[in-house]
Amino acid sequence: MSEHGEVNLDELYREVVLDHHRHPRGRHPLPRVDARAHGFNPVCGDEVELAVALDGERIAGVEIQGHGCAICTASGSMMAELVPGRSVGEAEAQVETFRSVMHGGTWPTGSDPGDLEALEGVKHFPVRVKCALLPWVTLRDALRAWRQGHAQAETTSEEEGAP
Amino acid sequence: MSEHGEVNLDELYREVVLDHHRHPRGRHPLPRVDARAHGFNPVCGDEVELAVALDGERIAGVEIQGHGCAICTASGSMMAELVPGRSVGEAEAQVETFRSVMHGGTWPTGSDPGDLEALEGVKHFPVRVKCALLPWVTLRDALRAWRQGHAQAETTSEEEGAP
Amino acid sequence: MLAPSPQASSFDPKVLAAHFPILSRTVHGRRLVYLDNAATTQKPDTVLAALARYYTTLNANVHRGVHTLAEEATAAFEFTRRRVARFVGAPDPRGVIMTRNATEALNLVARSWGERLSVGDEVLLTEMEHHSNLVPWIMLARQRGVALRHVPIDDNGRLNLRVFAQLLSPRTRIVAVTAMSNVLGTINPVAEMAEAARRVGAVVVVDGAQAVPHLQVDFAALGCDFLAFSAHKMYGPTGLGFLVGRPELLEMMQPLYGGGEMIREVRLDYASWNDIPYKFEAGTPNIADAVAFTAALDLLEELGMDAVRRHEVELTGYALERLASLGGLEIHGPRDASERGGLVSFADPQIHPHDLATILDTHGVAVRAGHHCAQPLMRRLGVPATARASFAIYNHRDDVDALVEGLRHARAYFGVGGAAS
Amino acid sequence: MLAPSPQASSFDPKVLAAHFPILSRTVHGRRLVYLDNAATTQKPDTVLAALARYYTTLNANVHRGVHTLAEEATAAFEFTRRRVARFVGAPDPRGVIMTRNATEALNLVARSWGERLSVGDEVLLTEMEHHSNLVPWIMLARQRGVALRHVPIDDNGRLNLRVFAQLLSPRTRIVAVTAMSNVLGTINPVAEMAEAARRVGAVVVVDGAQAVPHLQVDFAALGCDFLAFSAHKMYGPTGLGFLVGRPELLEMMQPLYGGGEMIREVRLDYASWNDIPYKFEAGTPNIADAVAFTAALDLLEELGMDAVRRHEVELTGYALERLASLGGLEIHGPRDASERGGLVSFADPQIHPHDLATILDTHGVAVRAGHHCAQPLMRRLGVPATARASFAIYNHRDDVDALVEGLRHARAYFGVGGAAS
Ligand SMILES: Cc1ncc(COP(=O)(O)O)c(C=O)c1O
Ligand SMILES: Cc1ncc(COP(=O)(O)O)c(C=O)c1O
Repeated sequence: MSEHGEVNLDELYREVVLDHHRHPRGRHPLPRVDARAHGFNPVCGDEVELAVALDGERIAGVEIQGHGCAICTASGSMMAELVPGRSVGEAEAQVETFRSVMHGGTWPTGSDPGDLEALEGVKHFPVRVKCALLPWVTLRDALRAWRQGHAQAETTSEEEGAP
Repeated sequence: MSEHGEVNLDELYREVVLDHHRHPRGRHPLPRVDARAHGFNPVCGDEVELAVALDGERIAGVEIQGHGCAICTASGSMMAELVPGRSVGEAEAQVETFRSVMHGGTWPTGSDPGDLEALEGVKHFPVRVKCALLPWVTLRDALRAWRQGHAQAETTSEEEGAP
Repeated sequence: MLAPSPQASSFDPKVLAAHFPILSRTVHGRRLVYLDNAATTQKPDTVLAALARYYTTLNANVHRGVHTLAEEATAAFEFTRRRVARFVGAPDPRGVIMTRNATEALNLVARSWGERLSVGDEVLLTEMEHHSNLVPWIMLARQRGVALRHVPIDDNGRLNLRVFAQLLSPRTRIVAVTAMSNVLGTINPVAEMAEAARRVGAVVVVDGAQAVPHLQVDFAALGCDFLAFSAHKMYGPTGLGFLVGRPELLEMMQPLYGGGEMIREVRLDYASWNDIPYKFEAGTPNIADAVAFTAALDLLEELGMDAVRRHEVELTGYALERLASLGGLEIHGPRDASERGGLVSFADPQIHPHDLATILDTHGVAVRAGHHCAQPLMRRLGVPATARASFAIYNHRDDVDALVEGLRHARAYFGVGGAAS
Repeated sequence: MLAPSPQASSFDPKVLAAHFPILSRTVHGRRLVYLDNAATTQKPDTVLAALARYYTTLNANVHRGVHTLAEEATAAFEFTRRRVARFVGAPDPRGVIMTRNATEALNLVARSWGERLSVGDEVLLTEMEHHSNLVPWIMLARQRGVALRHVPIDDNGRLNLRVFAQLLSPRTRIVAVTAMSNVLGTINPVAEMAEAARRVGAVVVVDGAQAVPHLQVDFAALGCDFLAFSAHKMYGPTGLGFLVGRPELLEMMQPLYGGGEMIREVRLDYASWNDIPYKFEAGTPNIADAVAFTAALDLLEELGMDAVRRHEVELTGYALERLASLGGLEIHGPRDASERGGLVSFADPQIHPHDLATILDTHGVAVRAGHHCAQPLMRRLGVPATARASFAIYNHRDDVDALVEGLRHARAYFGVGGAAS
């Protein structure tokens, strides 16, 4: 959006994104919760309640509630599809990869971003980047809290344009 | 000085003014002191130590010490010459007259400003007006304190351009 | 000069718009339709010229210099103080303190007047306050054990004055209320509230950040003790705000900041304060922006605040009507444009305000989406955020039409059907 | 662009002067010779253009908006923070807090870090501090019963470092010192002092108001904890200052002001804070002036602070020489130009500085006369006031000559004979 010319809204709201937004995955309560985090974007009011069930070092399931814009909702929904089955380390790596893509990077060769690829266009809308990232940084913080023996973490999506 | 053209320094530093500055009157200690005030101009550091001897309602003598610029010194010196012999009420009236002249007024017809007339040019140098007024407002405050039964007052010359 | 005649009964916003250079820029290839005026307004060419004139002809530090530039800069700076006093009907310019913004003005009162409060005392606020009129009091409550009370709002976004009357008591030491809500648009009956507050001996603080730019506000007539507002929301530069206070109260208050300008005498371990307003203005002030701000006041005085208000009521009425015609939008605040300031907060139950704002932006339409620094009010309204369109003197019906057109597009995009075409 | 080449080893002040529009004005029919730069500097056309550009192309409120203008304004505003960090060698831009001026920056530290101090603790200052680095500590002493100590100066206007070492003790919790005196010109050995202070566990606060505009100041290399300075003294706009702090310390500190921007979550009776630096920046900041300030930094970086310093040493040396040649003037501060910043305070024993300044003004020469916000130092020097000529990048020898010529005239006028012709 920094260029003053026309922008393509379809880059932001790809069909896959709108579909996740309309039918978000991961809304079902988990039978057991091992880690939790609450994510909040004070700028726009997006809120994410995240619960993670673990099977040893492996993520068994993710539940995501809260309310947010289409980008935030879709990103959380994609996460609920993508991370179950991965190890905690793999999930953390995926958070970092997605972050770097949102901040202008590209997907590493060989990586399989799945539906998340459809969010790549968000990087051209800097103020929306934190919407896409909120579920993911909340996941990172839930896992970090779990590693440290806490059951709950508080997350705030980074301030846009922070120094 | 507000006009951007040439100004005439001689309007500010009239010969009479420079003479008072070089040979200030009123420096001799008074035999008896009935009222005192300390005047201070925090902007430029001018300081006036004023002592007044009264003979009933009449000013018997004035002593003025301290340090200040030429304008302040001359103004105090003129005061030491002008006020002895006047009643407290007359002296207070003279303070007000001088104030109004400095703020753009003129001497009332029939008034006898004495050497003070030579300070009239100061009004064209707004930032110097408070230098000329400092001894006088200090006198006013000394007399006011005396009326109220105090022996000592503290004065600050008005901030230039104050609202 | 911008208006057809002094105190004209109406003005042409399109003619005015031509004097706001930024309005001729495009955004994503579209004409900029700036509807985020409650956040900050745009600046007329006269303000920009005044800024440039200050820096190219009289820039100097104020109050301390003997030389010509210092004298001229001081005179211009103090002239602004008198102009501001006149603009808001404050009888004494010594009661006008220059701050960075309305927020600093409110904090100054909360901290400095707040020193007089202690456990058992109450501060009465409302549910519709901006964070800037909530957080300073929350800080005070933490520091001094003061209790906070809040006047609730009704479902039309108006203060419940019956409850206000009940909450007022001799324990109420301060009533702090916004004259106009930045979310609901509600114009509060501040004069009436101030009168009731005075009867219990409370000090009245008015947040005028939204009201002063858009309504005739008369400090003396309001009967309040303190009034805070920001220049940048009224066509002036950023970095300048005002606390207008009753001089008797300001004289009783301690300064928060020490330094140059605010002192009378300083020794290594002792300092005494200058007179008001200077004792609250430590260090070099924002001289240039203060001087340039007079050009914004000129503009508002020339148009006349009555005409400004009429224009905004008219435009808000039109916006309410057009938005209602879309069908299915939630519109917050009083229904009647004459009861509200020139802004409309709305939400589409099926499109998040954030998405709305992004889509509108691609149409060149700038609106705000979020909590508008009023998180407690969002909670009260039961929404995470709203979208807000807010108007200024240069907005016209075309801008509202662009907004509505953008909203239609957003709905089509998200596959949301409206009631109307 | 203004300098012959990037990081040029020297520059032509007359070429620079052409870029400062105000310098072409006249005062009382004479060319303006502006020698009051320590009070505030003049602004180059590039800063004025940047200001105008901001307001005519990207003005919007920052951090809260989704629309294009808000995004662009936020990016420009945050860019300034990074530029300032780089300019003063602060490794982390999160440690750069925007304030109104240096005074506010110093008060922020005194109030907020000062909350950790109590009876028995000491704050170590010096006899040459500006009121802005004295009064905040006097206020702290009153509030918390902290004791103030002062490093004395010797007769050459230098700090007595032996006494400094003696005054330092485990009770010393804060050392607050100016990097350059605004009266004496003395450049203090801040890095050395900071090292000694750190050994006793004291926090080091540096008043950089005079040093940052004229010397290469490297926050990390100084080893201090806080550094304060003002944009308006370094060719930038009024209304903008900076507190640069070590992020670890800033994170431990409480904000002074509450409101928009500085919060994370607000409920009616609860609030939590945003991250640094935002938690210290309540309300709408001075966006335009912050954005425009980068043009001033561009200028200084282009010239190179080494060249700036060399120019000022050269000019100060010339001024000291010419003033000495007049005979009979009292000149304060270190004798050697290389030990001092670009300013000279002087007094004629027979002409009050106030009268000198008025006469110089009629020659178009702007100098400051007074206590320079350093009343305790005036007392230490045993003078009621001094006259001060202070230099900037656009001053040249002709300006010094005009000063000397004016002084000659003043003496003739007052009938004071000098030793030289
Ligand atoms: C009602 C209200 N109060 C206070 C403020 C704070 O204004 P500022 O950010 O200029 O301090 C605002 C604007 O954001 C507002 O709308
Ligand atoms: C040494 C010193 N410290 C602090 C200040 C205060 O700067 P400001 O007035 O910009 O806050 C000044 C300038 O007046 C100064 O010279």
